[in-house]
This record gives sequence, C-alpha cells and structure tokens, in this order.
Amino acid sequence: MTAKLNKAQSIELYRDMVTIRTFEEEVRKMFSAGLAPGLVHLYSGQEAVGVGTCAVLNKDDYIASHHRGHGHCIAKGSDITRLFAEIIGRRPGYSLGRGGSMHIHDPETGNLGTNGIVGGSVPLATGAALSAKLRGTGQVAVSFFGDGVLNQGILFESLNMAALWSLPVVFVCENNGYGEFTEIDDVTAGRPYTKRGEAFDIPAGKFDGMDVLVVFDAVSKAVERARNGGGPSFLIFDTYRYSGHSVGDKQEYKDEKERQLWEARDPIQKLAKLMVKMRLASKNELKKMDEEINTTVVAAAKVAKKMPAPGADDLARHVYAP
Amino acid sequence: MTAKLNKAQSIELYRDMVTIRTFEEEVRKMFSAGLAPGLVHLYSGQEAVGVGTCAVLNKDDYIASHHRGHGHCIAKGSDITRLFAEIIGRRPGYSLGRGGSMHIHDPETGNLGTNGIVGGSVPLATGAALSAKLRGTGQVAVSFFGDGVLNQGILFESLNMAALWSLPVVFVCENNGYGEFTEIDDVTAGRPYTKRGEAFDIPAGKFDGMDVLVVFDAVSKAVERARNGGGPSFLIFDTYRYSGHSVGDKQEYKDEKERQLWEARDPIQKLAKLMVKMRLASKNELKKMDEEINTTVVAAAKVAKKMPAPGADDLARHVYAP
Amino acid sequence: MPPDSNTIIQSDRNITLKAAVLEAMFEEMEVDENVVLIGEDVGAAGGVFKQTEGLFETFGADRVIDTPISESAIFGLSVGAAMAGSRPIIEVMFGDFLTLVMDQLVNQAAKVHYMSAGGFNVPLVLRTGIGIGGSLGPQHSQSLHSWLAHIPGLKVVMPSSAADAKGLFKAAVRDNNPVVFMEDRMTYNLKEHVPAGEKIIPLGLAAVKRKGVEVTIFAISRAVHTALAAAEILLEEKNISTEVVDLRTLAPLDIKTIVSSVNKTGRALVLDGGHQSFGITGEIAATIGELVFDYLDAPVMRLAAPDIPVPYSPSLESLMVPSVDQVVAKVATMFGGSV
Amino acid sequence: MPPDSNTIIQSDRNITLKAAVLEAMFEEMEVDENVVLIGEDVGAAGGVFKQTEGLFETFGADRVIDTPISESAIFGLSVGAAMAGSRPIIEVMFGDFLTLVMDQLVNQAAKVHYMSAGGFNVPLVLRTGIGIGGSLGPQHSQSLHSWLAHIPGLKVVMPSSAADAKGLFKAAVRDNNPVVFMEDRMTYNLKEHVPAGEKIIPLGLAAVKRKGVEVTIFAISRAVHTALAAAEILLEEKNISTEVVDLRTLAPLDIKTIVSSVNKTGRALVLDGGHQSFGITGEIAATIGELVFDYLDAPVMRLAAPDIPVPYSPSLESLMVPSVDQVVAKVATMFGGSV
Ligand SMILES: Cc1ncc(C[n+]2csc(CCOP(=O)(O)OP(=O)(O)O)c2C)c(N)n1
Ligand SMILES: Cc1ncc(C[n+]2csc(CCOP(=O)(O)OP(=O)(O)O)c2C)c(N)n1
Ligand SMILES: [Mg+2]
Ligand SMILES: [Mg+2]
Repeated sequence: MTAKLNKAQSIELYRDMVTIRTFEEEVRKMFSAGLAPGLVHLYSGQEAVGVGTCAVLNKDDYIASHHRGHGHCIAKGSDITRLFAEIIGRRPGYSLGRGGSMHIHDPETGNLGTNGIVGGSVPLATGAALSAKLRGTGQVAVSFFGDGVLNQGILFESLNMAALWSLPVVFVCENNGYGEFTEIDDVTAGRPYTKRGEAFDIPAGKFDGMDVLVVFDAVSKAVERARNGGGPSFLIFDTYRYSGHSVGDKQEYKDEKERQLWEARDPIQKLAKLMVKMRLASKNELKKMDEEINTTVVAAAKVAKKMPAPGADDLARHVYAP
Repeated sequence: MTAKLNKAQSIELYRDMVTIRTFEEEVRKMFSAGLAPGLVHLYSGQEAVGVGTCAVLNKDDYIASHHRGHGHCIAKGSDITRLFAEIIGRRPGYSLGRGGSMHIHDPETGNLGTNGIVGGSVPLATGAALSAKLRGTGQVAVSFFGDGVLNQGILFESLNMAALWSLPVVFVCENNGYGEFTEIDDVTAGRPYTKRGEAFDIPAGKFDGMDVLVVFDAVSKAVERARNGGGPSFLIFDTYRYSGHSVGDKQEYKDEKERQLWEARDPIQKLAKLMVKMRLASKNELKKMDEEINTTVVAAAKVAKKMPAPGADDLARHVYAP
Repeated sequence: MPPDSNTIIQSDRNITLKAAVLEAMFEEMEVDENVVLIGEDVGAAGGVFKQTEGLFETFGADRVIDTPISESAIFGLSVGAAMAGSRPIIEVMFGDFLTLVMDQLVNQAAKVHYMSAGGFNVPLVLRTGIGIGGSLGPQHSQSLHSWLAHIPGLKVVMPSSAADAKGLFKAAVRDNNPVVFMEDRMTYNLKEHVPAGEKIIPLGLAAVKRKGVEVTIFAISRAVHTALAAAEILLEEKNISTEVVDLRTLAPLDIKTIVSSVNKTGRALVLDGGHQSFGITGEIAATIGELVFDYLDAPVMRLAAPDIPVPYSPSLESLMVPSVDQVVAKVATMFGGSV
Repeated sequence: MPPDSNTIIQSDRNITLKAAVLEAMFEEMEVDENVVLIGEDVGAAGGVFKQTEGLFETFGADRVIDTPISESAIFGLSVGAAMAGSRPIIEVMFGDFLTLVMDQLVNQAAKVHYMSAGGFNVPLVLRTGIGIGGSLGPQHSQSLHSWLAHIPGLKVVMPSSAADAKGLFKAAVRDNNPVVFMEDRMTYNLKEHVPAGEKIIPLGLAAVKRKGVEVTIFAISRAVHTALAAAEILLEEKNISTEVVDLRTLAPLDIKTIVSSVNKTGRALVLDGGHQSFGITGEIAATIGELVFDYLDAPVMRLAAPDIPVPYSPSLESLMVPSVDQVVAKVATMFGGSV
C-alpha cells in the first residue's frame, strides 16, 4: 500500500492508532484511580493490527474480538465515551455497564463483542460469515484472536468449516508472544504457526503486525478474496503488548531488551515517519493531531466519569429477549 | 517387513485378523437374534490396522480405542468370551455387562477403553503417555480414532501437547471413508489429512490400512521413535468398513462398486496369499486355522450366551472407588 | 415434503412425536427463510433416527447443512449466525454431547442478549435426544436438563406428546432466545392426534394432563406417561384421585400452575428421568415446600433416576427409569396407613 | 518451599485459605511423587493469583506443568494420566471454564470406574476458582457446583475456611475418584489458625460452625461467612438462636447432619452463591422437606444468587450476592410476627 498511500487514508490510520493509544492510557489511569473495577487488558502496541484490519472493512462487516479488544471497538467505529463508560461500569456504556471491558457489543458497527473466553469468539465470527453467505449480503467477518488461541480446539473446528464452506471470514491472529505470563513458543508446537491454517488449505501468511500498511495490505487481499467467494484466510501478525497482561501485571517475565526492540518498531512512530517522508503530513501537523486527539479522548473520559452507574432496576433487564 | 516376515509372526497376525472377523460375524448374529441390545459397530474390513498396530506393542503398553473397538480389544489380547459377554450385557463381561460394546476397559492389557464419544479417547491415550513419561516406565500409548475425529477440536489440542512434550504416543487414524452416513471428504477440508499432524511438526504419513505388514512397519517405526524419546507420530491408514455404521444400517449411501474395490483388497486374503507365496503356510494349513478359529470363537459365543445377566445388586457398584 | 404431510387428511392426523417435530420444522422453514437446520447427518441421510427426513430434498444444502463432527464449533457458529440474523436449528445427536457445547451455550449464547443490553438476540433452537432406553450405555443415555434450567438466559422445553411437541417446537423457533428442545427418544414413536397447521403453544405454560383432587404428580417429557399410568392405577386400586401436571418447559417454569394444583390437592410427587440428586425434582419440591407449606398434607416426595451411570445391560437399565409401580407405591405412602 | 512453611512457628499459624491449599499441595507432592500439578501459568509464574507459588521451584517442570490454553485436552490428558497411575491436580483458572471440560469430566472421568467395573480409578483433583466479586463480569463469576453435584461419580468439595481447605484438599488428593475442589476467590485471603502437618478432613462430613436451637442455616463456601454474620445479628437483634452448618462437600452430601440439625431446630434456610433456580438450594431444601416434614415449624426457605448473568458494574454486582441483611430478614419471616 505504501506506494499509493494518500493523505486522507494515512491520516485516518494515524488518527485511529493514536486514539487507541491515548484511550488506553486513560484506561490505565482510570484503573489506577480505582475507577475500572475489573480486569482491563490494554491494546497499546498492537494498534496497527486492529486499525489496519478495520480500515479495510465496511461498517456492516462483522468483527468478533477478544479480551484485549478496546482497540478493535475503536477501529470499527464505536463511540469512545460509551466505551469508557462501559469500562468503568456506567449506565450509558454499551452494556449499561454490566459487561465491562471484556463484554462490549456494538451492533451498529457489526461488533459481535469483546470476549472473556479465550477462543470463544472465533466461531462467532465464523458463524456470522456463514449467515452472511446464506443471506447473500456480501458481508465479511473478521475473527480477531490472540496467539493463545492457537491451541484451543475450537479454532481448528472453525477453520475446517470455514474452509469447507468457503465462508467470507478472515482469521486474524495477533501474536504478541505471550498468553498471560507464559511465552507462546513454550506451549505451542509446530513452526511456523501458519501451518495451522494451511492444514485446512486455507491461504495463510505471517506478517509484520507493527506496520499498519502491511496489515492493511494483507487484510485487503483476504477481504477481497472473502467477498468474492474465495473463502477464508489465516493471517498471523507479529506484534507486542507494551503493557502487562492486564493492568497491574508487572511483567517480570519479560526482559528489558525485548521490550526495547519492540518499542523501536512502534507502529505509530513508523507511520508518522513515513507520512513525514512522503510529505503526507508535517511533524507539526502530526503533533497538532496528537494534541487534538488527546483533548478529545481526555474530554470523553471526563464525561464518562461523570456518568451514572446503572440502577438496581437495570439488574434484571435483558436476561431474555422479548 | 515383508522381506523378513517369519512363520510365527505371520501366523499370529493371520490368526488375530481371522479371529476378529469371525468374532464380528458372531456379534452380527447375536445382534440379529436380539441378544446384543444396544448399538454395535463392527470392525470387519479394518482388521489390518488394529492387528498390525497391536502386534508391535507390549502387553503393558496402552491403547485407547473408540466405538468400533472390538478389534482393538482382541488384538491387544482381551479374552473373547468376556468380550462377547460384555457385548450382550452379561455379568462376566469386562464391565459386568454394564458398559457394552462402546465401553470395554481391560487394565490387564493396557486397554483404556472403547469409547462412545467421538474423539473422547484421544486425550486419554495422550495422558497415559504423559504418565508413562513422568513415571519413566518406557511404556508407549496408541490412540486409535476414526476419520471423523479429524474435525474434533480435542484432537488438535492433544497433538499439540504430545508434540510439545515429546510424549510416547502414536496417533492412529483409521480412515474408512465415512462418519456414520456422511463421506469424510465432504465434511473435511485440507488435503492430505496428514497436514493435520504436520502442523504440529509431528512426523506424519498415510498408509495402506488393508495391508497388515504395511501397518506393522509404519507403527514399528513410530513406536520405536516414541520409546526412544522421539515423541509422537501421526499415522493415517486408509481402510474400509464392510458393514454399516452399526449393525442394522443398510449402507444406501455407499455404492456397490466402491465396496467391491475395497473387498478386493481384503487384508486377510492379502496376507493369506503372501503367506502361501512365501511358503510360510499352505492353503490347507490356513484353512485349518480358519476352522479352528471358527470353532473357538463359536464356542466362546456359546459360553457367553449362557452367562447370567448382572443382578440388581450390581447396579450401584463402582460408582465411586474405595 | 415432510413424510405424510400431504397424504394425511385432517381427520386422521394421528402422528408420532417425531413426525410432529419434523412437520414443525418443515412449516417454520417454509415461512421463514432465515431458519436453517445444522447438524451431523441431518441432510442427505435424513438424520440418524430419520428425524429430519425430506428437509434436505425440499430446502437444499444451503438450508439443511451437514456438518463435520465438531459439536463445539457447530454450535458456536450457530450462535454467531443467530447474532447476524439467521435462525438456526442445531441438532446435537445425543444429549450427552451437550457437554461439548456448554461453553458456547452458557458463556456465549445465554449471555449475549444481556451483555449487549439487548443489542443482539440469539434466536436459535438446540434440539437433542435424551433419555434412558435401548441399551445405549452410560455415554448415550443422560438427561442433563437440570444443568440447562440452571442457566439464566436459556429456555428449556421438553415435550411429552406429539401435539405439544409440534406447538412447542414452533414457538421455540419463533422465540428470540436460545431454546434447548429435548426429546426423550422413548417418546419418538408415541402417536396422537395433531391438529394441522398453525398451532403454537407458548413457552412457559404447564398443562394439566389429568385432573384430580387428592395428590398432584408433576412430571415432564417421558415421565408424564409414567405419571398418567400410575394415576389410573391409583384410582382403580387405591381410589386416590391424582392430578397430573406436565411442566412442558422448565425455563420458564410455570410456578402458578404448580402452586394452584398443590393448593388444591395438598400432596405432591415430583417425577423425573434425570438423576435425582441436584436435579430438577429438588427445585420443584423446594418451590412447593416454600409456597404451599400451609396446605401440605404430606411431605413433597420425589422420584427420579438413581445417582448411577446408566448401565447397558437391559436388566439393569430398566431399573434406572422410575416405574409406574414405584410411583404408585410412593404416592400411597403419602396417604399413610389410610389407603 | 511453600511460602512461610518454615518461617511460621506452630503457635502462629494464622494463614490464608490460599496459603493453606498451597501448603496441602506442597505436602502431598512431597509424600507422593505421582502427584503432579497441571495447568495454565501454574509453573514458573506461580499461578495468576500466586496460588501455586514456589511449587515449580521445588518440584521442577516435570511435576508442575505449564500448559497451553487447551482446557478440554489438559483435563482429558489428566484423566488418561490418572488411569495410568499418576495423581494429577489440574487447575482450571476460572470455574466458568469448566464448560470446556465437561465432556471429559462427565463422560469420561466420572464414569470410568463404573464402566470398567472397578478396573480403573481416576484419582485426580480439579481445582478451580469460583464466585462473585471484583467485577470480573458475566463470564468470570459463575459457580456451577450444582452441575457437578448432579453427576454420579464425581465428588465436590467447597471449603469455607483455611483449616478446612487444607484438610479437605489433602483428602481430595488421596481420594481415588475425580474430585472437583472449588474455592470462592473471595475466601482466598481469609485467615485462620491452621494446624501444622497431617490433618485430613474426610470428604462427606458437614461441620456445625455455630450451634443454635431455633433455626439452621445451611451454607457452603463463602456463604458460610454470611450465615455466621447473620446468626450473630439474629441473636443480638432478634434473640433468635441460629445454628450454622457448613456442608463442606456436596457430593457426598452429609444428610445425617442436615437432618439431625433440623430435627432439633425445626426451621431451615439454605444459602448459596450460585444461581437459585435448579441450583443446590433446591436439593437440600427438598431433602429436608422430605425427611424432616413432621418437625418443621416453617417452610424451608432458600436464598441464592438471582437468576441473572453476573453483571460487571460494582453497584449491580453486589446485588447478586445474598447479603447478611437478606439472610436476617429471611430468617425473621420464619418466626412470623413473633419476632
Ligand atoms: C478459555 C479460557 N482459558 C483461560 C482464560 C484466562 N486467560 C485470559 S487471557 C489469557 C491469555 C490469552 O493469551 P492470548 O490469546 O495470546 O491473548 P493476549 O492476552 O496475549 O492478547 C488467558 C489464559 C480465559 N479467559 N479463557
Ligand atoms: C462427540 C460425538 N459426536 C457424535 C457421535 C455420534 N457418532 C457415533 S460414531 C460417529 C461417526 C464416527 O466416524 P468415524 O470417527 O469416522 O468412525 P467410524 O464409525 O467410521 O469407524 C458419530 C457421528 C458421538 N458418538 N460422539
Ligand atoms: Mg498473546
Ligand atoms: Mg470413519
């Protein structure tokens, strides 16, 4: 994509990544201030994957996310105030504050939800793709999952059916090297991991998940194939989570050097440099954008913090659909 | 193995295969006579796989079998009278007649059980291999499973751990082309299926499951590797079930020609021809053996049929171990 | 074409429970093209019990989908499809295999509507065969309905007869929630008159299958027939007038009908085909004990399968199913020495 | 070395429930080399709640095994290993993820001993954290103990305090059956004096945690503490003498102790942290209703979590846990206008 990258596109990608990074910083602060009551898993460092992927999708395309899902929600177009509200358990949140960080659903943007079960959302995306195919809508679904899911049985079952029925689904593995405190390579046999997709004759590839343009390109091809009836793709993006598994984790299991190496590949800095080099934006313009975004996000956080908690009468709503 | 096949070995392989075939014919008769009350799935046609595999194993090596498991039990050395008894629900059976065809366990021969859950026994074999490794016993475990299991998630999870920890387990897939009434190729993506093992860097191969010597060779190498700490193997044997899914199934979904092609490759006939050609046995000797086996098996069936059903006081025994 | 649907004339619609559910599927698939059937061997083969026969021929491979043996993901895909606008009917061949779909059923399907604050619905029907009989052994004879009824967000339907089965199945398909529809295989071939066409039985209403005034037997699914047979004997042999209430659905549970029956009769036996301990009989007996205490003339009794894996041998298997004699005996004890 | 095991002197063994279970694991792994610990992050990381800290360093990677995220097969492998002679302790991080192991737990582990007519044992302990608290949300707050207690062949242990936890855990490891050991995360840091060394508490014995004569509260796990607090208030504010029975294990269930307590007090409340409908309170209330009917002075009451997915927001989450006030109010109703 680099060659044909235009100003508008680049700004959109940049803006989304910075928004996520800024959002997550606010979430971290909220957690430290005791406002985010449960577990929060930050997406910082992985922005290129979510943003590069969702930039390819239409609003009515589906995504199914996971426990580290704030970035996906933002990239797919959810409202950041309502996201904050949900994460701190307030009534205007996407689930009336009853879901929290790991259970954010947004039908408006085709978001089938962040998810607390590792691997749990993979069949949801695959099933949405099945439905899209049956109903002939032309929609595509993206299944986001972490490297930990590479060892969950339901992934393989889903891959098989997706391939068998040529479903319009893109499997996007965000390999950040760790599942909680365990290195993924220590608990995962078979190299490269793309063979897990290839076993089902699904076109598979491993890409730099720190480069939003690489992600955009890879996902574009996969989505095009999916939309044209060519079936699923299995994409692994190597990336890194800057934060601990959840806020509070001190990451004693990581070494400093590793962290530095990855930070040197920061997806936001990388795009920024390229934009300046290609004269799509000046350093000053980017800095201004950063500030604008920061203002917007901080303001949204402030608004969210003033929002009310759900009331006792919200407890029992929506247990059953009418 | 063909080259160095000796008389004693060949006779043992032949005897076991014919015993299984004859046994299954008796089971069919018992079922038709209303004696075998539940579902029975016959192994006829697949004898080479069970016999060729178990011939490699020591008595204290483990096997874990599946719903089509009579052949494995016999090949591993269980008593045919007690097998008959279990299948027709009589007290001297392996489970006091309380398990039936799909739930036969024999600790004496390391048999972790036939199993009613498709895929359910795969982790049992893998776990026994883990235990053997931890306890340093040098035992090997074989996981027998049908082609239907190629799409069960727990297979993949087990393969991963087996590879990761170099467990002494051999995965033996008996691909008879069908899962119940559905062709396996119609519901299974990815060719060849051996890629399902290779995805985990497990040595994998596809072999003629109608040739007991081919099976013996392939399993021998796998068992040797396992015993020497080389970890798991993933072997797919192409084979065929002559009977329906269970006795009673009229197999309308199969075509006559297919059946004839496979019957022409009958594993018992194949070994018989070779034995005659290599002068390991004469046609007459084989015929005599057939008759002897028939007499033994029929006699065992007769004994079993006279055995008593379990009594009411057997109902509640063994719900909990002491 | 579902078997017999054209050939049976209105006045002679004496059909089996199995045929009634098939007819319901046929009708619902006809009126709503979003209804699809998904499962193992449900398509070309017409189901292992011929319970889906003819659907594949009528609706084609896009709407009657043969799957690999992958229960967890089959069900998971169905949840995703339901969230996206389809209305899947998923067949899980044996209720014992529900153990393989519990994560997607409990952690996803049951909670999505709540977690999305009503943003997504999960309109699906999970159909499965349960019950003891035919020597299918310990892994093919379980009835895990108490698990499902314990989970908020799920509905649980267990018909005892053909007409109920049809009306309840149609209601289940039109319901916007995940509904587990459990059929005891031993009721598959029970016949009765089933009205043609549109007759929907709302979920959550028990049915008084026999009126009586001295004791109520609560039952569901196959056990209803045991209760009815026992009621007959109780009347004839002991002159006890027994009411039989078929719960029909466990979730929602029709507490109103339960309470009003025991208010009248003053005695209750709860009968079930699942294991007794920590099963459904406890909940219903406890509910009665709590709500009807002052009107109770005897302790609320329970009878269900013993807490033992279901054995294979017919001589033992039959001991697992509460019998008519056991019910009669149990009810008799509630009348003390007086009967 | 388990933390503190050397540094704590006998007279000052005031330790948390979490530390007590860790000590039990340590001791059992020391005496029997077939005992191995298997699970996600249990090794080098010492467990996500530091609940296995130190074991990896002491026993090494062969006996403290970090696994991939593959709950179904982790548990399935453990069943196979147990059949072959190992005695695995398997950790399932959250009780909600039991949904992923139900097939291997229910269809294999629970039935192997029966199906093999005693030929194989499955000596394993499945350890998992349950309960509501800390805003973990709908998929990390469930307590599915009623499911497990419903399955013949499984034992179910739920300690409420540190000393019990240690003694029961040791018994569980030595038991030759599959035992599910469930700890409410909200009890992890509760401290009490735990006797050093060998003190095994047999599975199947309830404990009277407070003596009383007018009403019995039956509870298990965290709910025991709610019951005790309520009992105190009931005495002080309403002069009601409350007995508190900690069931400790659901399977086996100590019916003898249950019955003898209610025979004495004549009133019972059953308290639990799982969802109320079709949960454990029904079974226990029904059992009391059946066996103690003539001695009951009031209906057996129940109090458990409402039938609602557990919400995230603290203001709502707290409404899901039966409170001391609710217990007091409920018990008061059993004494009618007289209190
Ligand atoms: C089925 C299941 N098992 C375990 C967990 C606990 N858990 C939450 S996140 C996580 C690690 C997931 O790793 P990965 O998929 O790589 O995602 P990452 O956190 O690295 O983004 C684990 C084990 C869970 N939530 N669900
Ligand atoms: C988990 C599970 N799903 C479905 C079934 C029903 N079932 C029994 S055998 C079978 C087909 C198995 O096919 P395969 O593994 O190829 O073995 P084969 O019968 O061909 O020997 C099915 C679907 C089952 N027993 N267990
Ligand atoms: Mg990761
Ligand atoms: Mg097959």
